[in-house]
Amino acid sequence: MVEAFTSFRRSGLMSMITVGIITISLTIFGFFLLLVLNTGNIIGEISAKMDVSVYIQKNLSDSEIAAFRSQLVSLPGVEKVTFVPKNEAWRDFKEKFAARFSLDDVVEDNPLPNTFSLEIRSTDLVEKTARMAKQVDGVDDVRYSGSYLENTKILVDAMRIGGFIFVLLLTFATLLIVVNTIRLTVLARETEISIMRLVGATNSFIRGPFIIEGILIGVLGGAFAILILKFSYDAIAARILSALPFLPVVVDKKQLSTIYIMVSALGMFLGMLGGYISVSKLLKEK
Amino acid sequence: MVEAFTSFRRSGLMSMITVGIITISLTIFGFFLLLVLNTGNIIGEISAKMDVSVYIQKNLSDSEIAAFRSQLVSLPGVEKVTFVPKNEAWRDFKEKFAARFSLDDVVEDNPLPNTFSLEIRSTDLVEKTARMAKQVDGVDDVRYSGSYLENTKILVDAMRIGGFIFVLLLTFATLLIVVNTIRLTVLARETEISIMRLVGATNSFIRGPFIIEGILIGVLGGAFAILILKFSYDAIAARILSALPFLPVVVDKKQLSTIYIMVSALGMFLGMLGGYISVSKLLKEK
Amino acid sequence: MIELRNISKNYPNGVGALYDINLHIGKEEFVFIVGPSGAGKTTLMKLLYRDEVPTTGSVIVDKINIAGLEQQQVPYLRRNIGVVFQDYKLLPRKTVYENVAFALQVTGCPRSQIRRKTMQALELVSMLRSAKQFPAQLSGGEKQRACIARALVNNPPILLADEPTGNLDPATSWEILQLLDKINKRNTTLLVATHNKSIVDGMKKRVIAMESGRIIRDQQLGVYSGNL
Amino acid sequence: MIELRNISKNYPNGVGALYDINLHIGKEEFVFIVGPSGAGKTTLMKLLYRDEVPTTGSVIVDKINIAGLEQQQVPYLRRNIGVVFQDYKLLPRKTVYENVAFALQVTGCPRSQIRRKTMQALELVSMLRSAKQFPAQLSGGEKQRACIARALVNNPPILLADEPTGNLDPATSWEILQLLDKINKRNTTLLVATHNKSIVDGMKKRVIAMESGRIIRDQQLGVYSGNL
Ligand SMILES: Nc1ncnc2c1ncn2[C@@H]1O[C@H](COP(=O)(O)OP(=O)(O)OP(=O)(O)O)[C@@H](O)[C@H]1O
Ligand SMILES: Nc1ncnc2c1ncn2[C@@H]1O[C@H](COP(=O)(O)OP(=O)(O)OP(=O)(O)O)[C@@H](O)[C@H]1O
Ligand SMILES: [Mg+2]
Ligand SMILES: [Mg+2]
Repeated sequence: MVEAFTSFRRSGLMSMITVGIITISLTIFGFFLLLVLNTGNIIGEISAKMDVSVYIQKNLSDSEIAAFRSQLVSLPGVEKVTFVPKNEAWRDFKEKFAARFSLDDVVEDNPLPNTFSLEIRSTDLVEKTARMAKQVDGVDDVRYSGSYLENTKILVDAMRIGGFIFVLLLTFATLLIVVNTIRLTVLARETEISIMRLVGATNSFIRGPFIIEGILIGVLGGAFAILILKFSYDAIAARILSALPFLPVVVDKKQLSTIYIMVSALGMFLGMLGGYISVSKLLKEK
Repeated sequence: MVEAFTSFRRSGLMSMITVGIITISLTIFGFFLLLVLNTGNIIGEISAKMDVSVYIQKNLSDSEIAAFRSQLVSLPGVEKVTFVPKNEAWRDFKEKFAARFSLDDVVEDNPLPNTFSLEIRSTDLVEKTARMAKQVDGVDDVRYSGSYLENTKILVDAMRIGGFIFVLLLTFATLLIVVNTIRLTVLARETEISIMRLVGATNSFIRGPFIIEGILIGVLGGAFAILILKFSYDAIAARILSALPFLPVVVDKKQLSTIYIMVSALGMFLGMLGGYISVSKLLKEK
Repeated sequence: MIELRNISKNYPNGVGALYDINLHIGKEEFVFIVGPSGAGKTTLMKLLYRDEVPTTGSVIVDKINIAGLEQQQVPYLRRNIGVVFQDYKLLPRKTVYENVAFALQVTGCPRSQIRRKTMQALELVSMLRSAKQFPAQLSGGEKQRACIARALVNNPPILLADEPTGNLDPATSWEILQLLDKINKRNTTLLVATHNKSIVDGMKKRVIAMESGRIIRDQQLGVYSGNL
Repeated sequence: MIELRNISKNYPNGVGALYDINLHIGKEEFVFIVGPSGAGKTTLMKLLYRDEVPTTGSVIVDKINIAGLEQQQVPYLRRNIGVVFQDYKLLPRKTVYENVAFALQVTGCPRSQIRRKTMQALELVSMLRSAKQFPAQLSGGEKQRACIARALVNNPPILLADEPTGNLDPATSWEILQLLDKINKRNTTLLVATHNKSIVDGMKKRVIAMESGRIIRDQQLGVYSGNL
């Protein structure tokens, strides 16, 4: 333990550079975890915003409508139910199309039904909820933007899988960089290891300090990476939130800490692995 | 030159690991260039798809309409002009809203005007083009989805700036990793350099082979990175194109080669820089 | 204690270093190995602590043929053989004290004894003064003495000294040899490869002379040069 | 040729290596520096090729005070001083041939001459046979001879040899010294630090004896030890 610390200190510049490389790699890695987390969040938000319109029969009383609402609220997946009275809908509709033609010229009476607009928790539930809403008494028709949804679903799935594969690949790349950087550091001490062996040190005895040194380097790299990530993420998130308030940036402390912990754990693990692999490689050679 | 090659060969494992780390870093770097390129493309496509509708007076003859079209085509930023006859528009409209209410019941005559749909080259030009289209004779009104466009524009800009900053940061990170990896390799030869100096070698004489070796390592790393990028990108692009044909994946050979060339140039440059910085550092020490 | 049978050694690059070596060294013997540069003295010693394996023949140390020793057993063999390396082989990132203590640490020696034994060994070679220096901060002779201290520190039953006085002045050399002689008398088998004529001639011990990888003379109470 | 005035040297870690050294060595002199381990012989030589700077005093080589020499000038100074390092300092990734040739390459010597001169130097120290080996594949004496070849190869006007025979047998040592003597007679100023009593006594040259960082004796046609 003390050995590893002393050796770390004495190798000076070399250790610093190693820690630097690892810091950078882990920062990139953490940065992408954060990016993937946020992309997932935005996608989730988008799908949540796709709503299902439930058209109800024209001639229901207010109390019937209220009863109806509570039925819809209880459907699985429904997050929010908004009632759009037919008059409001008609006003919106006319406004929207006012330029194209003057509706009042041709339409005497409001032809639109009362509508409930449902926000659904997740894309997967949209179809199911729509089907169930259709079975509720008094529902005229249920509509949701079918093909748009289909496409979005494929895209969301593609991005999720892509994000996952991508984080996997990046983990692997980070692993390679970190392990190999530590390996370089250890390789440079080939002579030292060979001398240790000549003096009668067993392989495990030699390995010990190198592994601890690897962990030390990994932990340090991880700690620096977290510092960089935390400060820059907080700054960037604040900026985005003020500039683009409609973007759902993740600021949940818990989710963020999970990522930070993952980064530091990875650093430690990779440092250990790097120390282990590299010494073993040198030990096997002779 | 020969020196550098021999030294590269003789340092064996160490050189291999260095090349490996550089390959990985450059691969990640190139991967993100590709990602940014594609994101840019998708965003471009989305903005290109935002069209401007030009409603024209109802009672124009076919030849007037043709003249009109050529005028629109000549507007700056206009990529494509599609004519939507009022009958077609009415059919579409009725189909779209058939479920909500029966239009035929209430509307006797097609109230819609003839419409030209313009595709605009870039988001920035939409407003300008709309304004100019409005001045064309015979135009009743020009519409485009204002607030949606505003948001998209902010988002597009944010993503562009973000992508740029991000590529910049990543370039910097790659630079640090590559330069420092080569530095580690050179640091390990501290003794060698000090011996060279003792024998009367000038700083520039010592630097030469190390810089060439750095370039060699950088170029090799760049070459491997390009191989990895090319094959995996081609495979992934083919897969996406078949699974999600609506995603505009970049397959333009020219754009891709530019990225590949950038990656290899970066590798070479960083290798050189790494060699230079690290030797200079060692040379200055004494 | 040590027996070499029909040893020959060719290095991978084709250089032949030893041919047809047969040799027996008894327990607690004191043997000088002499011979011109490149004769194979260091190679012969390397065989004994399993730094090299012979191309043919067997190397028997303490009744075990170490040519066929398993990798895991090698450290334990080496703990029983103290070696003064011709090129010192000090750990560059450890001080003199740490270098010597390291040889004790690897054997799992209790912490309390390490300090005492290390200081004792450093005192024997008059290196207490430089205990905190790093190898790069030592003079040639100081490195050599640090290396000797490390080889002695855990009282190994066999001690190999390859050119232990190459960088030492005659007076210090003679002291070191007296020290080695004392250690030899305390039940340690001792092999010393050297070019130091006056020491070999003065000590009057068994002398094995080598030339071009062959033993050309093996003489009790011998002298450095056969023809003189 | 060489003049040291009021030199003292303290290493950064506080060790004092030289005190109050005053010394003049004329052109083409042959000087032995002797003294016990740690006396400061290597440190004194390091001052001459500017590997260390004195704490006080001036070092004048060929009329230039090299203690104040600019960094860029140092390589040119070193090309005029051949050094046989006590610890060889061979480039580990270059073969013996390449190591010797390197000393010529740095001076910008034309390619055609490099080969000829290198081979000549290797022949002088009988190392042609090992020209293609790497330092790690050499015996101690072979490394030493490779180092001597490198120091000689570009006929420097000053040659410093630090323990050039520490790992050589008496016969080879004597040959090397004869070689150095011959080089000295071809207009080369020669400083040899050595512990080899018989060589110093045999050569009958100027002897400077040091102890604990001080010059305690400076004698023409001297011998190794003053009291004998
Ligand atoms: N690792 C190696 N690879 C190839 N050849 C080697 C190696 N080590 C030594 N040799 C060669 O083997 C021969 C014997 O070397 P060795 O080191 O045993 O000589 P030595 O008797 O110790 O000489 P010295 O007195 O100079 O130390 C030499 O010719 C040397 O070049
Ligand atoms: N780089 C250094 N840092 C600190 N102290 C040093 C350094 N180099 C040498 N010394 C110390 O300076 C003193 C003189 O060393 P020097 O190498 O000059 O001795 P020397 O006369 O060459 O001895 P030897 O005959 O053993 O080679 C020694 O006590 C040594 O420990
Ligand atoms: Mg030897
Ligand atoms: Mg010395």
